[in-house]
Amino acid sequence: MLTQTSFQGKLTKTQNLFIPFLVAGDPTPDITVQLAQKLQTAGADVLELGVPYSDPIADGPTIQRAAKRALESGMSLTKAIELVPKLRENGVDIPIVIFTYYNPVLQLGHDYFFELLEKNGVEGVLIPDLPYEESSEVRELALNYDIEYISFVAPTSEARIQQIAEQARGFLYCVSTLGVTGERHEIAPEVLYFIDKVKAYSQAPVAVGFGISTNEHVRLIQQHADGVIIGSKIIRLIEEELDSLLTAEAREQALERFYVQVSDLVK
Amino acid sequence: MLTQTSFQGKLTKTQNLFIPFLVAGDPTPDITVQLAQKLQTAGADVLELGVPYSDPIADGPTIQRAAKRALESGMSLTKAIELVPKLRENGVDIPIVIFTYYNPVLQLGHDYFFELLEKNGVEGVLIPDLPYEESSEVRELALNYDIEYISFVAPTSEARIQQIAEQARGFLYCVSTLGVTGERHEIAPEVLYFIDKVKAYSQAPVAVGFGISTNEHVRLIQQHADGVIIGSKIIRLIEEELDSLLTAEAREQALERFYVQVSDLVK
Amino acid sequence: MTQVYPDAKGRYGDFGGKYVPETLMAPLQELERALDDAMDDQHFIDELHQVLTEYAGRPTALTFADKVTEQLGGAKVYLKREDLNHTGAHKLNNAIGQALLAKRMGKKNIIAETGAGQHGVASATVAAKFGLSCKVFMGEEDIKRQELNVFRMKLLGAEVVPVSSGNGTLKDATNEAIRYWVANCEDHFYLIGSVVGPHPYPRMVRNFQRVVGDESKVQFAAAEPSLPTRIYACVGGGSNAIGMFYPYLEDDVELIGVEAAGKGIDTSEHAATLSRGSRGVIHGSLTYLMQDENGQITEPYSISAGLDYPGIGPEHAYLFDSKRVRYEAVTDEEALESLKLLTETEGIIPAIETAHALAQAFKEAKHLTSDDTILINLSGRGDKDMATLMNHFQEEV
Amino acid sequence: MTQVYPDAKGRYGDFGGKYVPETLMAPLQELERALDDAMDDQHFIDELHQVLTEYAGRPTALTFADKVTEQLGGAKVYLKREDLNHTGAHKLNNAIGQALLAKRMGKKNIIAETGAGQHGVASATVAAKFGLSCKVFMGEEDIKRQELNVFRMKLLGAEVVPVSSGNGTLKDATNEAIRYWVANCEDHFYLIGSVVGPHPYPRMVRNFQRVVGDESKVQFAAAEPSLPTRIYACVGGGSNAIGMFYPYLEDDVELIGVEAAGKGIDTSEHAATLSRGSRGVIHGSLTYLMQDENGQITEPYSISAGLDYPGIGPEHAYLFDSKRVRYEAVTDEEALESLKLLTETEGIIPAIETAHALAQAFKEAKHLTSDDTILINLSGRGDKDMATLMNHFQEEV
Ligand SMILES: Cc1ncc(COP(=O)(O)O)c(C=O)c1O
Ligand SMILES: Cc1ncc(COP(=O)(O)O)c(C=O)c1O
Repeated sequence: MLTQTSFQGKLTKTQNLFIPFLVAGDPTPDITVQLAQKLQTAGADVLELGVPYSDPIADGPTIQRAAKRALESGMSLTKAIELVPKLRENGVDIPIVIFTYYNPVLQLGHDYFFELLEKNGVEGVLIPDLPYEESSEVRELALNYDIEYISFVAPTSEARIQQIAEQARGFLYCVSTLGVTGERHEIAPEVLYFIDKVKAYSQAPVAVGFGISTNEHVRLIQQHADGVIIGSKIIRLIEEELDSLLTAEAREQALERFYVQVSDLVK
Repeated sequence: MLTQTSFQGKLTKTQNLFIPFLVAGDPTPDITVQLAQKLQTAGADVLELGVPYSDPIADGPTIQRAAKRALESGMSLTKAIELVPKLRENGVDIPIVIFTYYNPVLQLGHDYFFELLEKNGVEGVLIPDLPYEESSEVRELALNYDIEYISFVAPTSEARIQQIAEQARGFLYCVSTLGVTGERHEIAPEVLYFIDKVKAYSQAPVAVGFGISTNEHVRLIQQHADGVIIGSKIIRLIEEELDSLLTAEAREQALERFYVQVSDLVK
Repeated sequence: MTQVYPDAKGRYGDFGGKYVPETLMAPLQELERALDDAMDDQHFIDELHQVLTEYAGRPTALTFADKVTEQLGGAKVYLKREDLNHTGAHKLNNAIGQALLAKRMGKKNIIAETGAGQHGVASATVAAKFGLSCKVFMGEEDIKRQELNVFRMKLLGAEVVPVSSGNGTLKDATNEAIRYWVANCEDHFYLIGSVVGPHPYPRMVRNFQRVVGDESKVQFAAAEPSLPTRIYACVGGGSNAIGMFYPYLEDDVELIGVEAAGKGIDTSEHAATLSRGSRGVIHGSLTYLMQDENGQITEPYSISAGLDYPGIGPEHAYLFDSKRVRYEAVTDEEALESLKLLTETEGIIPAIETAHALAQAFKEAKHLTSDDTILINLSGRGDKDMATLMNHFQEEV
Repeated sequence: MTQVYPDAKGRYGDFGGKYVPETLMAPLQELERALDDAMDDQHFIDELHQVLTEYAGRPTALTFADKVTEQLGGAKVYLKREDLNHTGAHKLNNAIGQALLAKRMGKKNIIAETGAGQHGVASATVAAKFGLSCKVFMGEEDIKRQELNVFRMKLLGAEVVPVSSGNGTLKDATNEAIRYWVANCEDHFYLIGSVVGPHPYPRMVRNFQRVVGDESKVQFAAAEPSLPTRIYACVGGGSNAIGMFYPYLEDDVELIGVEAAGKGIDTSEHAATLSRGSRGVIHGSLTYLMQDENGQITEPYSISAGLDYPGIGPEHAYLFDSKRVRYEAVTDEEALESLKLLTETEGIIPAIETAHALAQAFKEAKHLTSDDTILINLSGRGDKDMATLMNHFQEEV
């Protein structure tokens, strides 16, 4: 029953969404652009562009490592946002969601942050450590700027699921298991039950993240949810090609292998 | 005014007494005998024969070292007493006073200790950590065995000087300065004043010990007291010759040098 | 004032709040309910009081430092002796409170972060005493530097989890503890060591530490005719300071929090969060912190491991902005000098953290009169710092 | 019984007395007069009480060890928490008393002997607090083994005098302290660290340590309907034990002193003076001691430096002979095991000395019923023993 179009009308699909995650600047800004192109070609519907942070409390070791590489390449919140026009220039036209911890946003200032997002054509924003109760000002600004503020629900959200789901915009980020980001072996039956419950309340497409790392996971989740968010697995694929990606002559082939792997994952 | 003859009549002199101190077994029992001979020849009136002890709280570093050497040579209280007949055999016929800490005496038992002293012809005993108040039983036994129990007085004895001095037997050991045994540079005027005070009370000859290490000391002290006890200085002279004393060929000459030094000290 | 904050959202003025992943919102609400319930239950209060008295050894003494007073020639100096608390610092007060709460909530496992190991030891201690399992997250660098406390925690039966992320120090250990909690919040209790973290932690820890100030008020009244002129405490996260200050907030007493200026607040090596930091979010709370122009949190520096934290409790941020508390910063050198002074004059070797409070207090006491009295929170003993002190003083002594 | 000894000559039955060089007789008499005078002076008693309360943090807690009790399944176990005393052991009680007396006698300098450094630290502490100069005699071997405590004493402003005579351990340090005292008795006060030495030291130290037993009696009465069934304390020189036992001597309470059996009392490496020693004189007092057949004092052994003493206080010798106190011996291994048990169950790391008392108490508690209560004197904390414990437990934990 999802009727809402979103991301300034750019997301027209509301099912079988594939939402991959990249850390901007991992391992360099240029390579991020090239990886994003591949992801779009492999069928990505929305790109989650992560801003590296010194203290990423919601992230597991894989994304921590990516953030470290990106910070070393000089990335920041401003630069990550300013990477979006570069992505556009290079043909990435799916909606882009900036994933950032709250502190860098606070340093820019809420208004300036949204101005930047708007100016650079960002369609959405996702702040993992800004829960519903702390986000009213940011959500309001997001509405004003017509930028989707993505909310999270978790298995522990319980009574709050309904409240959050009903106000969800863009898509609803459903944290499939307790814990931080990272690959998981199994998807427990409670997860599917939890997804069903969330879907019952949500106006927006329900995308499931945290731990999705195989094609089987993807297929199973897509039967219950409207989309999958894949983060750590994508980072792991990049890590496998890290040396090649950083070598001019080897890069093309590495990108190609990355593309094949991602395609297999979501086929 | 000293009229008392003592040490079973063997000490007939009551002035200008020279009482040297040796540690039995330092560095070997045989050498102790030879050193004693030399001391007698150099004019010793009484020999103070020290028993080495593990915990000699009244002794300074020089006598501690001697005790250590003697313990290493296997010396004990019993063996020290049994050295006396050896001394007699070798012509040492001046009175001999056993100097021992109290604990070894206690282990032998008072009675057995005095039997041993008597059997081996020891004329006196001196226990530095058995003050007047703790010594009544030992003093009584000493009287019974006709062995002189030597008492100490110290500058701090004050009111007790009279009590101790009046009961003194053999000679009264007058501790010239505060502190443990060891050589001193100067003899302070208070010391002479103290000696005079002790002499006024004492029935027995007053011998002064602790720190006497030069001929000048000896002469000065002899003007006030009846005798000098020389310990650490004698040990130092032995230490100077230690290697020679322990070498069969060099021993005779070393003993001769020792004799000359001692003679100079008390000339 | 004591009623005014934190508000229902855990705000001290602008500061505080709950900046945490969605997963933790429910556990935080559960904690808040359990805490309110416990603090309303006389049985819980009695049990807490009993453990503090019969196990931790409270009340800790109030000592008149006559020799320091004489030496400084100014105000009369009093010391609140948290060094005499079991395990040697104020940290245990809070650990006991939270462990009792964990037990009451039916949580059998506690997790904790630690820098120098003081809070880790306190947590391992209460875990042993109350029969809870205990995991202590500790940066790999800190593990190397604090071998003795690591061993102590293990001897107490705790598991020490090495954290290699970031720089491998306290901030990273805290991040990792939060991550572990996110994944295991259903049966784990996160025992935070200072008045930091998301609501209700800053309030809870303050309430478990206010026993320091409450006791001192009674003891001081028995010793002197009026309240202290000034009260000093060092500030890392801020728990010993708020514990001491809180009961005096509405009184006419000057309160001074002392941060670590490290090698100087004009160098890049310090931990003077209020003196030199700016607003931001760290470990779930809006407060002051040390960060670069991009909002990346920077690594602080202090010779004292317990003050070496880039953030500060949100209540202190509020008290700073509202000017109710004055905050000063003291360098490594100044702290060590005061440590030596206290040791030589009073026979008390304080923790290096504590020595920061001493340094500021001694500086100011000289300029006060003998009608003035000052009270210093002696937050902990220096035994844990012997290796550092030996390095520093070996030639001198 | 409490009136019966020591008699005027400082005798406990056959034991005690003053086996010292003549030079020390007068200083000992002076001390005795000053002590009697002080103990009769309410002003002195009040000052002593005030320092114990406001500086040392007394009374120390009485802790019901519920978890150990449960684990042992026998008698209820209570702990008298001398580990919470300032500087971490009962030693300070005596050091405070003697330092106040020294001050009263106008002596500006104190000397002390130390083995592990605990009494040295206590002496250096009171010297700092009361403005006295302090020389601590310490064996060269011990100085090497106890680097940290040596530094602590120096930081407190004391001079640590290395003693190379004998084996360079406690017995030799004591000899050297006595020698120094002989030479400097006019303006120096010798602050002995246990109930050993010539009269009036054993009586004086006992009287300064009985606060432990006196406090415990009041505290225990508040916790339990009747006196403890048994009371345990470890015995080195015997000060913590006599401090605890003395107020109970005329009560119907079984008293157990626990010596160090080292590697076993049937080996040559132990410090079980009463279990294996014989009568003799050591450090001015007639008592039991460890010696060879020639009356030479032998070197004891224990993993615990504070029990590693070849003699024992004369009052213990008397209580042993009269069978009023039962003395047991506990090995290194047994002590360490009990240390671990207490640490893991109660969150209290005791000194290794103390662990000897724990081991015997735990052994016996199992065979008592829940109607029985036992009281253990927790004489000190284990912080000082961390290096030893690390060596021993590193692989296990
Ligand atoms: C003795 C002592 N004082 C102070 C602190 C600083 O913490 P807080 O600011 O929370 O009191 C610590 C932290 O370890 C500490 O050990
Ligand atoms: C903690 C502790 N307990 C016991 C002792 C043994 O001494 P005493 O037998 O005099 O109590 C010591 C000595 O250092 C000690 O430090």
